[in-house]
Amino acid sequence: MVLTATPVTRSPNPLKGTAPRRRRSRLRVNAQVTLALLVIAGFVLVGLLAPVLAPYDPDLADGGVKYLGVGAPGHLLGTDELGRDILSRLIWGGRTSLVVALAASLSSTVAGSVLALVAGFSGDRAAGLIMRTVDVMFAFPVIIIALVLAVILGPGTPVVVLSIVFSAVPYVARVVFAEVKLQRGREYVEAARSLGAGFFSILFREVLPNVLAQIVVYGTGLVGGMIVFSSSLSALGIGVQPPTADWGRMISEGAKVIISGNVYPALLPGLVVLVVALAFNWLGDGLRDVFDPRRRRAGR
Amino acid sequence: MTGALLSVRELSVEFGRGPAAERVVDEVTFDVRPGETFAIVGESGAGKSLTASAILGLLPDDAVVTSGSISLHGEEVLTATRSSVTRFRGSKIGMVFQNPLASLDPSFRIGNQLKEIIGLHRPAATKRERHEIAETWLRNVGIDDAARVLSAYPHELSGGMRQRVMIALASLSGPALLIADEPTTALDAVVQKQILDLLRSVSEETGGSLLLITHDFGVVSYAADRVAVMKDGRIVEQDRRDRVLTAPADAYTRSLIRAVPEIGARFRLAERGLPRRLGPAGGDRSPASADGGDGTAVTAAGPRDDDRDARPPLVTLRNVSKEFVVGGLGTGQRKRRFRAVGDVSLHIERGEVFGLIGESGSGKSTLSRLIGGLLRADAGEIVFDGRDIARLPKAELRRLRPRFQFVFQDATSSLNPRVPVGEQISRPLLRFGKAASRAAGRARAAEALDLVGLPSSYLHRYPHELSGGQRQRIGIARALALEPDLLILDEPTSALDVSTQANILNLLLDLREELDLTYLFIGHNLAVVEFLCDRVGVLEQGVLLETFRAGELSAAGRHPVTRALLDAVLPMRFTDESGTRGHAAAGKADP
Amino acid sequence: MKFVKHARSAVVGAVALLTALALAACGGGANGGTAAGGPQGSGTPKAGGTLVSGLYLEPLALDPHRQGYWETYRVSSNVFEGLVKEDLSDPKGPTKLLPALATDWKASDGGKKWTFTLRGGVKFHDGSDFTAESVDKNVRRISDPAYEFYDKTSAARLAAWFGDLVKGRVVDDHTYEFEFSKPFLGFPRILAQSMSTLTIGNPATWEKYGNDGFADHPSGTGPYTFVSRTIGDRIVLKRNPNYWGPKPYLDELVFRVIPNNQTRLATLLSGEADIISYVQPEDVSTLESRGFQVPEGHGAAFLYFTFNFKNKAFQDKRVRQAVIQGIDRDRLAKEVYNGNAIPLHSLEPPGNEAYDPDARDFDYDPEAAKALLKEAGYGEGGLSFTIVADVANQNLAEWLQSRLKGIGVNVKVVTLDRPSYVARAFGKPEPDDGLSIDEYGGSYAEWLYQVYYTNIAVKGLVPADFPEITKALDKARYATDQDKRIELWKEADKKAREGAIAIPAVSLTRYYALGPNVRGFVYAATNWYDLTKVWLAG
Amino acid sequence: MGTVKHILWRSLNIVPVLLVVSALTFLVGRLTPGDPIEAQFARDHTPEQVEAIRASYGLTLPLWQQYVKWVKDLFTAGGGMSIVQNQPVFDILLPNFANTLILTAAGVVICAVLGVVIGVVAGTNHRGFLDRFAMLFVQTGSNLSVYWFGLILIWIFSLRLGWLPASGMESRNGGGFGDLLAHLVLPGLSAALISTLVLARFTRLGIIQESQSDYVRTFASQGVPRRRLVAKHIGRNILPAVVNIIGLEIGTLITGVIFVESVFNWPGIGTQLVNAVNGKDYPLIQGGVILVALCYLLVNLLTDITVDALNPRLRR
Repeated sequence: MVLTATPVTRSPNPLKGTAPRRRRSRLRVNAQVTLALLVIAGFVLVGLLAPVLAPYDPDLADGGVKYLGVGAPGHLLGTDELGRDILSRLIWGGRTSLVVALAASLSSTVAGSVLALVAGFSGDRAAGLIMRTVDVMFAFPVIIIALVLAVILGPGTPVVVLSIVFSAVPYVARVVFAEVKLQRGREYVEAARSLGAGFFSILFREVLPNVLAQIVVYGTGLVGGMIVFSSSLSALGIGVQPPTADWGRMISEGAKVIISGNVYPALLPGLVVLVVALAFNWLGDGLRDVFDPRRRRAGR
Repeated sequence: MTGALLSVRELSVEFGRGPAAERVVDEVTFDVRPGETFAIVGESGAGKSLTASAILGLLPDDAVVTSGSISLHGEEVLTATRSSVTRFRGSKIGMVFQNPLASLDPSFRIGNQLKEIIGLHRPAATKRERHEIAETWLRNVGIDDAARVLSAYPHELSGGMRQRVMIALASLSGPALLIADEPTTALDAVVQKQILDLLRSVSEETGGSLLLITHDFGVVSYAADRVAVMKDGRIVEQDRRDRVLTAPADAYTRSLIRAVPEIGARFRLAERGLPRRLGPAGGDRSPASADGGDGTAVTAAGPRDDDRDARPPLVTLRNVSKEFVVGGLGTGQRKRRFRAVGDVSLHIERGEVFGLIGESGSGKSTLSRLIGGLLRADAGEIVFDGRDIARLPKAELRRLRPRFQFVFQDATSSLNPRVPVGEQISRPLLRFGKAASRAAGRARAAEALDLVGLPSSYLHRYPHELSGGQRQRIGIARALALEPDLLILDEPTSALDVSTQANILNLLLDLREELDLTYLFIGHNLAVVEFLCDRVGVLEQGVLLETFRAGELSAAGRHPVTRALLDAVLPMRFTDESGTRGHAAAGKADP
Repeated sequence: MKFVKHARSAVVGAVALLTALALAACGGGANGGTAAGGPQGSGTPKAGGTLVSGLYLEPLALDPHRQGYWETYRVSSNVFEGLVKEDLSDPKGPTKLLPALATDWKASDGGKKWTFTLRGGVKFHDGSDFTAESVDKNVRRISDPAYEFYDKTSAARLAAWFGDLVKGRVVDDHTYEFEFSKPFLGFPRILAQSMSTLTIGNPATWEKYGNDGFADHPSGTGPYTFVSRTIGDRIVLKRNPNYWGPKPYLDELVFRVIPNNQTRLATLLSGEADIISYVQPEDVSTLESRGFQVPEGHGAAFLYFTFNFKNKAFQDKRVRQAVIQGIDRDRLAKEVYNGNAIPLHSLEPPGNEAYDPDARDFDYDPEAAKALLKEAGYGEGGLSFTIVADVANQNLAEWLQSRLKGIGVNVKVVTLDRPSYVARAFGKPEPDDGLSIDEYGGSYAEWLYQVYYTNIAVKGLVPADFPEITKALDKARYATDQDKRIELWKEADKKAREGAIAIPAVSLTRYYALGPNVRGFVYAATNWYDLTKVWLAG
Repeated sequence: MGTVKHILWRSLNIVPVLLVVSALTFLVGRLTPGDPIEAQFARDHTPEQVEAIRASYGLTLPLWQQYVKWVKDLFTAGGGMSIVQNQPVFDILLPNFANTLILTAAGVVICAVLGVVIGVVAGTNHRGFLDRFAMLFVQTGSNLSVYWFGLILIWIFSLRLGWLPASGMESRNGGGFGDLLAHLVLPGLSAALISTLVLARFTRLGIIQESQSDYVRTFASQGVPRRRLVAKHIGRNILPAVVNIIGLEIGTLITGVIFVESVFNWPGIGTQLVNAVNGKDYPLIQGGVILVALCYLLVNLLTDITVDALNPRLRR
């Protein structure tokens, strides 16, 4: 799981000796964010326009043309083990994968954050209780959850989302909890209390804005891992159901033929996921800087 | 200059590069002569710390020396490669930093850290030699049970102790120059004096010079031989201490000096029929309300016996105690309880300014939080306007909150960094129905800002866009907007520069008269407390030692603790021993 | 027909369970002649060495009467033997029956009585003698509730064929007699099967360790003796020095369990294993290109699709026939299995004694299919259902899905892990489930009876609604004339085809892969192999 | 003295969590459709017989009694009888679990070494080329599918190069420790992948933040060379954090090693659990989850204790 860094404030760093270094300008930050956004938007758009863009029906199996390599005539990115056009499947796959990944990331981030916030502000007892619960979730093998969910709900997208959420929530909770504990000590919280703010008002109107940056960074960091994780689930037959094109499933199905020497079917979706994931990571890091108005030099 | 130990010439430091670059040290030039104590005084942002860091090549990674030269013993430092700078470090220049709590490595025993440095400067020394050196140095800095301290971890020592260790650490290599960057700011008044004495004696012992960076003229007058006053990266004035203090040539210096509160100042003003105000009243305060403080103030100034007797006290504490429990259940710590406030009884009259003073950890903040209903007392009663808030149910207490409001010590952290100030002021208003709509809330917020002399345009700003003083004003405005009867001021100025402090104090005095407020003022600087308060209570280890009228501060029969506090105040003009000491030092420095 | 009902429920159980668990057993290739399927490699056999075999799933208990999975039997057949065995040196089939623990057998009383002459001088692995008494204890273990070590589980598993056993009788030390309430001419071949049959275990063992304990100390008369087993990892056997038959070449057999297809393949490729089961069709070329052997041949099993008769649509024969005609099995063999499979039209698979290469049900004809659907009231896109499949058959399911689009049928695919699949396909199907994919078969003609009741009827077909088929089956099952028997089964198969009650699909022609130095392996025309003749070249 | 009591106290905290986990596992098993007895025996047993078998597994008792019985079995009867394998659960699981632990251990070692090295290199070159490169590497790695990664490793190192074995933990002709190590490399790597990167991130961050702390400035101002600052002071100060992360990651490794096991056919508990869930083998599932959970919690406990021990503030 991807844990992301907390912002590093600028201040004397003797490790640098006297060598001065350029400092990261707002401009570059925004450039980064826009770039990331462009990439993501691009994929979303492609997903939306799939019917128009995809050269083939993504599910159309043509046993005549299995395992065509990249650049094969008629199949720009080749074909998979059923002779389906990989490019088309990639294009269509974005639909499911992005939805799944975003839904999962969003819900687990929200759930985890709420848990952490409440835990952080409801006294040692309650906090202990909540964090023990988190422990339980940690201690419980995700795979079991997934398999069981699959049995209960029948395999498919909901299972994927749910099990991902279940696996991610404790991590989010742990990270945010750490952040919240920092905030808890800050005087503005006490000030809010002295101004008669209630429990939830403090939580969501005072503290939340201060940990939001962290949450966003972490949440965006999850996206890539989510898709990857969904691929692992597909490998166990409890992922997104066939024939729906889905990057995760493409990876796991492609993996079934790597040893046989056909690397593309797994490699290509893998790369796509990578790009999307990186885009989200950048977005997160960028957003943190944008979010946090105080990111100016300290010391002096 | 010949004879100069350290000479800095046209030193300029900038943050960033190109057009975005920001000049923070601007062509600073000064000399530090052998054996003298040279002080750079200035307010935050004046660039004094950066100047010091530049000397040791410890600038932040995005700060650049753009021009000028720094030479030690005539040897250029700036052009020196990293290795030679590190050679200067420690051996020729030692540095003591502002925050003793963080300046020692928390993970190693003191002994270990000292010995490491010793080993660095005397590679030849054997284990036990190093041990001895360490021990002797700890004694040099006035630590008697050296053995214990050597085997102690930093967190097991008091701030003062740590600062002593820091000094030992910085000077055991007998550096020619000892730089002390705000060495006493983080310390209690009483300790402050000892540390300054120590710094001087140490530098005298090693025959080195002392470069003192401070914002406090008290410190300057007490310890410095020569002074340079910095403002916005430039040195506006530098000369021998006495000259600068007695006959400041520069207006800014003058204003700074006048801004320093002094014991008895209020009465001297009163005698001269002047309003009880510090420095050039106003400062960054809008003229509109500035003059609000004159004529009326004269009469209003000082304790107001007449109406105090008329009305019953606003707050009455009877045998209030508070105990804290640390650790226990799941926290992984063994359960410990200690007494923060013990059996305190006092009352605060309506319209008076009641001061609480005591060293850090004396329980004054706890007491204020008890009175402010942020903490619940374990025992005793706290009667606010006839109702015992120690027993009041949560809901009722909340309804009562608007009537007693807090102004916290650190305006920076007591304002929510991610919420526009307008929002922060109007939220409580809406919460308590003091404003019907968001619009109404904003209007009220604007008024509040006006009260503290800030334009309503500030409503949309974020805390980090404001200066320290402005933030504290916001803090006050936020509290006032709720129209409280009691304002609990928890060291509202201790984090501020002198001039800003003066402005805030003035503002508080004005507001009290305009709005007939009652203050509970917590402070550790007796001068400030004495200047502002009608009555003063002295706390130590949670016990209220005595309370007395401001006028009776120096009266005979004061509790020793109070005396100690009084003693700790570093006066601007030379009085008795500190003065002679100062002279002696200065004299020695002069050729 | 009380016993039939009992027998059926039992058969249903036994086979459903096995189908459930046996992922795949491949057969097919009617003409997989000796050339292709015969002994691999040549040269003079060399004794010694360890052979590592990569199994694709964890065998069940090593207990002669509790077997499940062919993979189990591929291990246990080296430890246990039956009275009769199939000729595993025959890649063509149908396999001949050979004497094993029995040297001779004959039927009497119209096939109700079977008398076996037992081999002398055979010893169990613990040195005790194999006698009629041992056989009797085996029989009683699975049929006589009075016996102290009567084993419910085993009894239930074997009830499929021993359901109407009246009694077994020790005639003398080396003669044993079975008596059935109905004629059972298929008995000897059933005895030569792997599961739901009476392979002989050492009674001393279960008398010592109990019925549940047996599997931890498996003991029989076979060419190899049990050494150790680590569940999830490996089973180790070593040569039985005093085996009654020809001595096997290999000193030691190691069966490693490697469920992941890619890993199993890699293990063979990297030389860590000498033989693996269940080769993926797309890997054949890879293997051969690197000098590995992928014998061509066929077992006695095949893939077939069964209808969910609880789904109203499929109670209409026209619909079932339409679906059959909508699937091009030749193309299926080519596209999904890279041509390593032969299309089938009959429920009696290759290697089965009643297999008929020329049998045809309905040929591929999308137009006719559309017409039939319209006739049955389903226009273009009018019919839609779900294909339920085991994850292992996902590709196949997806292929069907894309093909059936061709005749205007909308198909949803659901792939499940094995037990969930069984639970749904055999137990409680969803209302719009249409087809489920199974893979099974046997060399015995009775297989048809078995598949009818356990894989088709269990999915909602009411035998009473198909009187001809049901009658024909009973006629064959209880035939009294040995010469007519096969004919009757073929007849029954014909009836079944006409009824369009299931879709025979393909039979795979590649199943095992061998390391370059493995010799003497035969891809026998049944569902397991004989390792006693296998040896490793230098 | 105090610390001992404190440790005991911490250990006690495990109990409730374990109880909840066990209860959860138990319910999860019971509440999922599909009944192992049905699945196994329904078709060759009469309803009465099935009931009898159910009873023999104690599945006819009321839920809470079943739970109690099971908890008892955990201590007395080796976790109860596996329904599919017909053997005591722990007899089946423990050998495999041992293997899982071996693999985990390897993962931890790799994770600790690689993670710290990458982190230090990146952190000490903050905003430098190496830093950016390392971080890109980290981000990339964090988004690889372990399943996929593992197969690629096999493909390259076992098949193309033939350096390392592709599967299992023992060569055909046995072979001692070295053999085991050889078998550990690839699975260890893929198991450790994510954790390594997490650790790298933290180490880097720790170094960056610590190197800006006052005490570092102090020692720098005394001319302590940079290497030494990192090695001694910063190192010692981020040690607790690093240990903590490693501890947490061990947990993640144990609970997450399943895919790796399936790819490398490592005879660990993962495969067993998957089979168990597939076979609805309650006792096996429950036993497995309890083992994993217990182990996870113990690791956490040890981590906490170690971290405290490393933190002078919490001493004496």
